[in-house]
Amino acid sequence: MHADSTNTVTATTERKAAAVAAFKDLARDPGVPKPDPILVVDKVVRRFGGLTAVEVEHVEIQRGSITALIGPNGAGKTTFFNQLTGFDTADSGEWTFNGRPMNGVPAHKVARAGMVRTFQLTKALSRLTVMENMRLGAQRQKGESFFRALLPNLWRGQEDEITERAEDLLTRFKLAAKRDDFAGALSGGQRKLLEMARALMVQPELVMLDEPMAGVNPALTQSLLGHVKDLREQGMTVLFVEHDMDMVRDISDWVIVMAQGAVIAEGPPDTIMSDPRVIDAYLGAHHDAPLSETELQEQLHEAEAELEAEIEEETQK
Amino acid sequence: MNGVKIVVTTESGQPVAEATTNAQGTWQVPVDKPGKYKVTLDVATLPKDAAVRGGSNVRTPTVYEGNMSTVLFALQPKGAPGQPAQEEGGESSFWTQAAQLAFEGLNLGLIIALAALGLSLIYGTTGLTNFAHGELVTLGAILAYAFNVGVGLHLIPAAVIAVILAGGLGYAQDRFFWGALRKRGTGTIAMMIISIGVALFLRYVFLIFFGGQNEAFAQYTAQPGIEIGPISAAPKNFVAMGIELLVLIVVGVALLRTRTGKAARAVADNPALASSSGINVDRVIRIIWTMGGAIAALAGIMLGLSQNLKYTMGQDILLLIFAGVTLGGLGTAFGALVGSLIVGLFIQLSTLWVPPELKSVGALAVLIIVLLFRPQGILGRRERIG
Amino acid sequence: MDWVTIISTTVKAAVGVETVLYALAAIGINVHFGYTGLLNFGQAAFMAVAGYGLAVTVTVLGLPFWIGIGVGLLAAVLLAVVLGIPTLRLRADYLAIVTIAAAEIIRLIFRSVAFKDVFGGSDGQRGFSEGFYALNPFPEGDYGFGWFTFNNRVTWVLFVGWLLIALSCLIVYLLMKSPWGRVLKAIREDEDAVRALGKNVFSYKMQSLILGGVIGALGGFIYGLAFASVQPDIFGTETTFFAYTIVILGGAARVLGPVVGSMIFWVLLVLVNGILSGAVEAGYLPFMAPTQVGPVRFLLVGIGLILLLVYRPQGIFGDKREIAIDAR
Amino acid sequence: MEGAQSALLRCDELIAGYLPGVNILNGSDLYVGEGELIGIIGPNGAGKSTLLKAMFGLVTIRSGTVKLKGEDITNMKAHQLVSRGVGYVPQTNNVFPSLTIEENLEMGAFQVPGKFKERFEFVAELFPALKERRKQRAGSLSGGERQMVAMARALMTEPSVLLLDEPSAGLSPKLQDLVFIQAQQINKAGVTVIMVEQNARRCLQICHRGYVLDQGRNAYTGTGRQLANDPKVIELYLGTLAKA
Amino acid sequence: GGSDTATQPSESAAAPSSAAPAAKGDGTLTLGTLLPQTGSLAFLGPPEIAGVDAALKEINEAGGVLGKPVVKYDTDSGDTTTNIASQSVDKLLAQKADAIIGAASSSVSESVIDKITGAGVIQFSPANTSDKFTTIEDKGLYFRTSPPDKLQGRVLGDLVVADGNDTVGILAMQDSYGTGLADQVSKTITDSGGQVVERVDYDPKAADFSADVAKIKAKNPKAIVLIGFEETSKVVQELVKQGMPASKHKWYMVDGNTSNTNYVKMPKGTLKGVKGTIPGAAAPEEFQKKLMATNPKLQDFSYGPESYDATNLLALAAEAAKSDAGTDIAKKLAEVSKGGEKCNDFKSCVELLKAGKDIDYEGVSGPVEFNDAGDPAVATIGIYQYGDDNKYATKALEYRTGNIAG
Ligand SMILES: Nc1ncnc2c1ncn2[C@@H]1O[C@H](COP(=O)(O)OP(=O)(O)OP(=O)(O)O)[C@@H](O)[C@H]1O
Ligand SMILES: Nc1ncnc2c1ncn2[C@@H]1O[C@H](COP(=O)(O)OP(=O)(O)OP(=O)(O)O)[C@@H](O)[C@H]1O
Ligand SMILES: [Mg+2]
Ligand SMILES: [Mg+2]
Repeated sequence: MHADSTNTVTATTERKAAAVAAFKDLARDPGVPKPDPILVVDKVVRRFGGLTAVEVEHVEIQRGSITALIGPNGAGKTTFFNQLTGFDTADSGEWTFNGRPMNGVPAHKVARAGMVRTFQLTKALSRLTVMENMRLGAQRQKGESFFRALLPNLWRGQEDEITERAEDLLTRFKLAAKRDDFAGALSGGQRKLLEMARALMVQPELVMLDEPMAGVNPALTQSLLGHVKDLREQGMTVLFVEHDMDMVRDISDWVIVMAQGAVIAEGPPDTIMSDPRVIDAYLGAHHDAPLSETELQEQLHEAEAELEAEIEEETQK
Repeated sequence: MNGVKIVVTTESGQPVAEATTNAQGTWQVPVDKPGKYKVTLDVATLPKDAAVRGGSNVRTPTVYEGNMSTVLFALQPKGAPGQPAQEEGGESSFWTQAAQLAFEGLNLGLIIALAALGLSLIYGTTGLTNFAHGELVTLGAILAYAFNVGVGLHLIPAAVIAVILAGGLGYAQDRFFWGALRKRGTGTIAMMIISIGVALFLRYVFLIFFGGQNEAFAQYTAQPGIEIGPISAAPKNFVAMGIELLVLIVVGVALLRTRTGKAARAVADNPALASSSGINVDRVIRIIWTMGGAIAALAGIMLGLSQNLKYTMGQDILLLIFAGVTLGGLGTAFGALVGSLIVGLFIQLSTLWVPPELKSVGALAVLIIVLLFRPQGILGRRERIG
Repeated sequence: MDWVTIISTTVKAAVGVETVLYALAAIGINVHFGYTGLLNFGQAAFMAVAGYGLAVTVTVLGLPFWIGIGVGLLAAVLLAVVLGIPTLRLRADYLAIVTIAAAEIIRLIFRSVAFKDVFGGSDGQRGFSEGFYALNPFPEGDYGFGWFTFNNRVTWVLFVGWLLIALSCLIVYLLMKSPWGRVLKAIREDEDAVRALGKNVFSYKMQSLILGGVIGALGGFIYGLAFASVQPDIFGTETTFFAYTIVILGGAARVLGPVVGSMIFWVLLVLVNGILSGAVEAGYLPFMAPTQVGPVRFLLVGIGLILLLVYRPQGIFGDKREIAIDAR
Repeated sequence: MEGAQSALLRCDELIAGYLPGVNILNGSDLYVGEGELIGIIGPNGAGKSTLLKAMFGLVTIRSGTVKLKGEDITNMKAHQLVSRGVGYVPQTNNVFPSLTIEENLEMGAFQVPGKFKERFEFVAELFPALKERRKQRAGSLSGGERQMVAMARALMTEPSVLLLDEPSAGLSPKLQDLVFIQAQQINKAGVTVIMVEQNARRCLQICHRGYVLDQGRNAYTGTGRQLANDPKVIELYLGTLAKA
Repeated sequence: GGSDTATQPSESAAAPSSAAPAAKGDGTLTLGTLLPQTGSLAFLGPPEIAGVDAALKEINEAGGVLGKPVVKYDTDSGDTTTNIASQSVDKLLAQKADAIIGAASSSVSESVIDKITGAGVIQFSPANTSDKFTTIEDKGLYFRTSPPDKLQGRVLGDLVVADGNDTVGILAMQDSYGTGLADQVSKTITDSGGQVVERVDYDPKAADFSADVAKIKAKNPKAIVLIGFEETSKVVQELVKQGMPASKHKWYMVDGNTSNTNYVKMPKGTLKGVKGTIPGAAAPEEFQKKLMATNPKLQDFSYGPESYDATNLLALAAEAAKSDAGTDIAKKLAEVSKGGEKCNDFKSCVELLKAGKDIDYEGVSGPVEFNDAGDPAVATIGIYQYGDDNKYATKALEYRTGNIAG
C-alpha cells in the first residue's frame, strides 16, 4: 500500500544518506552490530518479582540515526529506558555510551554525558512557567552555581542566549503563546510537547523520546517530524518509542522491536512492518487499513474472529 | 544489731563522742555545733558473720543547726569480697527487665497504633496531614471523663458513648469544616496549617473546660498489678490491649476487603477518578472521618486508662503517632500498626541502654535508620518512575 | 480599656525580637519548603545548634564571642550535612517526620541530665552575650519616639536582627531569580524531571538545606543574644510549626512572605491578648477569669489562623493561580 | 440542526475554566442523539478534555447548561451522573495507582457490585493482559497497560452514555484498532459514545458526526466523512502524514 | 539563725513618720503576674494566681499600699516552647508594672530576667528553684520565695535514711526542680550511708513511665523517692502496676506532688504510709481554704503559698520604702523579711510598719528571710504522712527548720 508513498520524498540529505548507507547492508537479526554505535547494550535484565520486564541480550544504536523502538504494551520499552538512563537499577547487564560504561551511573550524570530521555507520563514542572521549564533544560549554566548565582552579571548574557533558543523551540512546538503560563496549566498534549522541547534544550548527543507524539495533534506531529529530522542533521542521535506507525515509517532509519522484554527483530521500517512476527505480536492485521464505512462491516467480523482465535490460543497457552 | 561501737569525731579527727548501738541497732550522739562530722563504725565490734555493705565503715555526714542527721551502716552477711553486687537480694535479671519492657512496648505501641490508624486513614483518603489529630485523641479521653466522672457513669458505658460521640464529631468536622474547605479547593499545605490552627483551638478549649491538671477515670486507676512470668501488669492492660488489637485488625481488614474500604483507597489515590467511577467521594471521606474520630477517641480513652488524662495528652504523643505512621509507610493501615509497635517497643526497650529521659531518642533514631534502608516505610511501596 | 498599651505593645511586637527571630527561621523554611519543597520540620534544630554552639563555646569553653558565632554557624552547616546525607532522598512527607525526629533528638539531648555539664540541662545556658553587647554602638538610653522606644540593648539586637533579615532576603531574592533558584523550584515540582535534565538534585537539595539552615541559625543567635540565654524547650517542634505557619501566612516562595507573616503572627498574638485582657480587666467579659485570657488568646489565634488560610490560602503575597494548579 | 431537539445529551453555550478569570470553553455547543457516536478533535489545548470534564461535572461550568434526557445536569457531581448511566475515561491520571488491576475494575463497578464478575469476564476477554495481571498494582503498569485498565474500568458498568478522552493514546496499533472497533461495537449495542481523539483520522472514520474544537469553540462540525475530506480541516488538524 | 532563734524587735533604723512624704514612683503599686495560663505548666498557674489574688484581697481590704489599692495585671508566661513570656513582659512594662511575679518555670524566668530587671522592675518568682539565680546578674532586683529545695532535700534524705532504708531509688522529674531536689536527696542519703541504687530522671511529657519504673524495679530498692509534680500520679499507677506498691516499698514524696487531690481516686490504701515533705510551718489546709475562696475550682495548691508570700512581701516592702518604684522596693525586701517583730499577714505587718517598727514577715511557705542574693535563707519543712484514704493528715509528723544554705 505504501510502496510509492509520497512521504519519503523529503529531501534526502547528507545525514539521512549516511544513515541509510550505514544500515544498508546490515543483517536483520536482533542485536546486529552497527558500524558506528553510540550506545551498546549487553545483557540487561530487570525483573519485578516474578515478571521479567527487560531481558535484552545485545543491542546497538547507530550514531547519527533515528532509531525507533516499538513493541506491544508492556514489552519493557519504558523500563529499558529507565535502566539505560539511571532511573532504575538493572539486576544485571552492562552498557556503554560513547564507549563509556554507564551502568550504575546516576541519572543526572547520564544526562550530562549526553544521553537525555523524556517521560512517557509527562513530568511538567507544574508551578514553573513554560519558559522556565525550557530554560532549566540548558546545560552548563553559569548561574546554576550558588555563588555565581548571587552575581547576576555573570549569568545574564548566557541566560539571554538560552531564552532565545528556548523561544525558538517553543515556537516550533506551538507553545509560544503559553510561554508565561504555568506548565501545570497545560493540556495533556501540550505537556508532551513541552517534555520533548525541554529535552532538546539539553542539546544531547542521544535523545531518547518515550512516546513523544502520543496525544499530540496529527497536524502538529507532522510539522514536528521535520524538526526531529533536523536534529539528525545537526548530528544528534534519536531513539524513540512510538506506537504511531505513520510516524515510525516516516522518520526512522532503523526499527528495533521488543516483546516481552527481549529484542525480537531489527531492521529498516518497511521490512519490519511486513515482518509477520511483528504484525502478529504488535501491529495487528489492520493497523493501516482504513476503517471506511463500506469495508467496515466485514473488517469488523474478520477482526473479531481473529481476536477470538487469538484469545483462545492464548488461553490455551 | 546490738552492741556495735560507733565513734564520732569532727572532720579533723577530734573525738566528739562514742556510742554503742541498742537492741534495735540504733544509736544517738548529740553534737553541739553544726558542721561536718566523721562517723566510724568499729568493725571489730560487729558480729563475726556481718560486714558493712559497700566496705567502708566511715561516714561523713554534715550536721546542720537544729536538725539531726542520720547515719546508716547497712550490714550484710560476710561473703567473698569480690562479688557483692550479684548477691543483692531482689535484683531482676536483664531478661526479666527486657520482658517487662517488651510488654510495655506492646502496650504503648498498640495505643499509638490506634491513634496512628485514625491519622493514617484520614491522611490516606484526604491527603490531610492533620496536626489536630492529637487533639482528637484528647477529645475522646475528655468525653469519656465527662460521662464517667461528670455524669457518674461507669467507665465502660462512658467510653462507648464517648467513642460514638467522637465519631459523630468526626463526621461533623468533615461535614461542616474540612469538607467545605475541600470544596473551596484549599490545598493540602494550607489545610495542614489550618489543622495547626484547629489544634490550637481545640487544645485551649480543653484547657478552659478541663483545666491544666492531670485527672484519672473514676474506675481502674492504679489497679494493682499481677505477675505473669517475668511480667507484671494490671488486668486492665490486658483487656485494653485485646480491644486495641481487635479494632486494629478489624479496621485493617475492612479497609482491604470491604467495598467502602477499597473505595477509601481509591479516593486516596485519585478523588476525581473515584467520583468518575460512581463513588460518592464526600460520603466515603465522611465515613473515614467518622471512623477516624471514633478510633482516635478510643485511643485517647485507652491512653487515659493506662496513664492519666491531661489536656495535652494527645499533643504529647503526636510525634510518636506520626513516627508510627511514617515508619510503617504512609497511608497503609497495617503499616500504622507495624510502625507504631516498633516505635512503642523501641521507646521502652532502648531504656535498657540509654537513660529513660532519652527514651524517645531511641525510638526516633530507629525511625531514621529504618527509613534509610526503606525510604518508603516498612510496608510502603516504591513508586514507578517514568 | 488601655488602648495606648494595647497599640504600643502591638506595634512594638511587629518589629520586636520575636518577630525578628521567627522571621529568620521562617526565611530559612521558605528556602527549604517554599522554594525547594523540602518539608523540613526540624528548623528548630538549626536554631538550637546555633544557639547552643555559641553558648557552649563562650560559657563552657570560655572562648570569645566571635568564635562562638563561628562554631554556631559551623554546627548548623554540619547538621545540614549530617541530616541531609541520609534523608534527602526521602519523599517529602517522610522527610518531614525524619526531620522532626532529628530535631527532637537534638532537643532531648540538650535538655538531658546526662549532658548537663555541657548543655545545662533543662535550664540551658546563659552568660554568653556580653561579647555581643560590648559591640553595641548605641550608648545607654532609650531610642525611638513617644511610646515607641526600646532601650539600647534591644535597639542593638533589633538593629542587627533586621539587618540580618534584610541581608537574608536580599540573598534569597538574588538566588531565587537566578538559574540556581530555578533548579530548586524545579526540584520542588518533580525531582526526576530535573535529574533527567542533568542536574545533581542531591547537591542542590543539600545546598538549599544548608542555606535555609544557616538562615535559621541566625534566628537561633538572635534568640540567644536577645534573651541572653538559651533553653532547650524553646527549640521544640512548636517553634517550627509556628515558623511554618508564618511562611504560609506570608505566602510560600515569596521573598518577603516570611517577614510579613512573622509580623502578622506576632501582631495577632499580642493584639488578641491586649484586647482580651483589657476587656477582662475593664469588666466587659464578666464570665471570664483573668487566668483564662491565656487559653482564650491561643484559642482565638487558632481561629484567626484558620480564617486567614480559609480566605487566603495562598497567604498574603502568594499567587492564587499557583495554589489552584496543584490542589491535589 | 436536525436532531438537536431530541438530543440525549446536549450542551449549550458552555463557558468553563480552571483558573479564576480564565475561560477555557468559550461557549461551545454540542449535542448527541441517542445511539450516536460523536468524535471531537482539535489541536492540543483546544479544550476538548475540558469539555468532557465539564459535561461530567469535574470542571465548574460558569455559564451555559448541560442536559441529559431533558434533565438539567449542569454542575452535577460525577458520581450522580454515573448512577444516571454516564461513563467516563479521563485522558490522564485514569487509574488508581495503589489499587490492583482487579480492584481498579471493582471500582469501575462500584455502583453495581453484583455485576462485577460478569463484566470482569467481558473486559478480560478484550484485554487478556489484564486478567493475567489482576493482582498487579496499577501504579506499576506500563503506559499502555494503564490505558487498558482505564478503558476497562469504564466498561465495567454498562453505561448508556460513554465519554472517552483519547482512549487509544499509548496503545499499540493492534490495541488501537481494538479500541476503535470496540467503540463502534458498543455504540452498535445502543450506547451513545462521545470520543475525543488525536488519532483523528481513525476517529472520523468511525464516528457519525464530528466536532472540531479550537480555542474553546466549535470550529467545524459535520459528519465524519465530511470533516475527514475537508481540506481546511486536513491542513489545520489532520495533517497528511497518515493518508486514508 | 533559724526561726527558732527568737529575735528581739529591734528599733527601726529609719525615722518613722506617719505623714509620709509623697511616694516616689507613680504612687500606685502595680503588680504584674507572669504565670503559666497555658503550656506544660498550666496546672501551676491557677494556684499561683490564687495565691496572689488572696494576698491582694487582704492588702486592699487593709487599705492598700501607700494609701492606694494595689493594681494587678495578669499575663501568661506560657512555657518555653512558645516564647510568649517576653511579649507578656513587654505588656506589663508598658502598663508600668513595678514588680512582676513570675515566672513559674526557671527557664522562662531566665529568658526574661534581663528584660525585667533591665527596666528597673522587680522580678519575684514564687517557684524558681534553679541555683543559677543565686549568681545571676540581676541588678539586685530578682527575688524568690521558691521552696527551699536544698533544705527540703536534706530533710527528705535524712528522713529516708532515718526510716532505715539502706537502698533507695529516686524517680525525679527531669527539670531544674526535679533534678536539683534529686541531687540533694541523693547526696544526703549517700553521705549518711544509704545507697541510691538507681536514680531515674524522667521526661515529664513522656508518653508513659513504665520503662522508668521498670528501671527502679530492676534494683528493687527499699525506698522510692518520687520527685515531681502532678504527673507523679502516673508514676504511682505504674509502680502499683509493676508490683511495687507502697505497702512493699516505702515511698517518699516532695512538695510538688504531695497532694490531697491527685490520688483520691486510687483504691483505698494505695498511698497509705507514704511520707511527703512540704515547706512551711503551718498545715496547708487552712491556707488552702483561703485560696479556694478566690478560686473555688482549684485542685492543686503548688506554689500558692509562695505566691501569696511574694505578694505580701512586695506590698510590705513598698510600704517600708514609701515608694512603689521597683528599685526602692527591692532595697527593702530583705529588711521586711527578717529581723524585727514577727507578723504573718499584711494587715498586722503594715500596722507594725506604720507604727515605725521593724518587721519580720513570716510567710505561709516558711519564715522567708532573704539573703543578699534575694534567695530565701531560712525555711521550715513539714513532714506529712498519707492515710488510708490517700490523703495526708493535716497535722505534720514533725517540722524541721534550718538554714537553707547549710
Ligand atoms: N515497578 C514495577 N513493578 C512491577 N512491574 C512493573 C514495574 N515497572 C514495570 N513493570 C511491568 O513491566 C512491564 C514492562 O513495562 P514497561 O513500562 O517497560 O512497558 P512499555 O514497553 O513501556 O509499555 P507501553 O508501550 O505500554 O508504555 C509491564 O508489564 C509492567 O507492568
Ligand atoms: N488543570 C488545569 N489548570 C489550568 N489550566 C488548564 C488545566 N488543564 C488544562 N488547562 C488549560 O486549558 C486549555 C485546554 O485544555 P484541555 O486539556 O481541555 O485541552 P485538550 O483539547 O484536551 O488538549 P490535548 O489534546 O492536548 O489533550 C489548555 O490551554 C490548558 O492550558
Ligand atoms: Mg512505556
Ligand atoms: Mg485532552
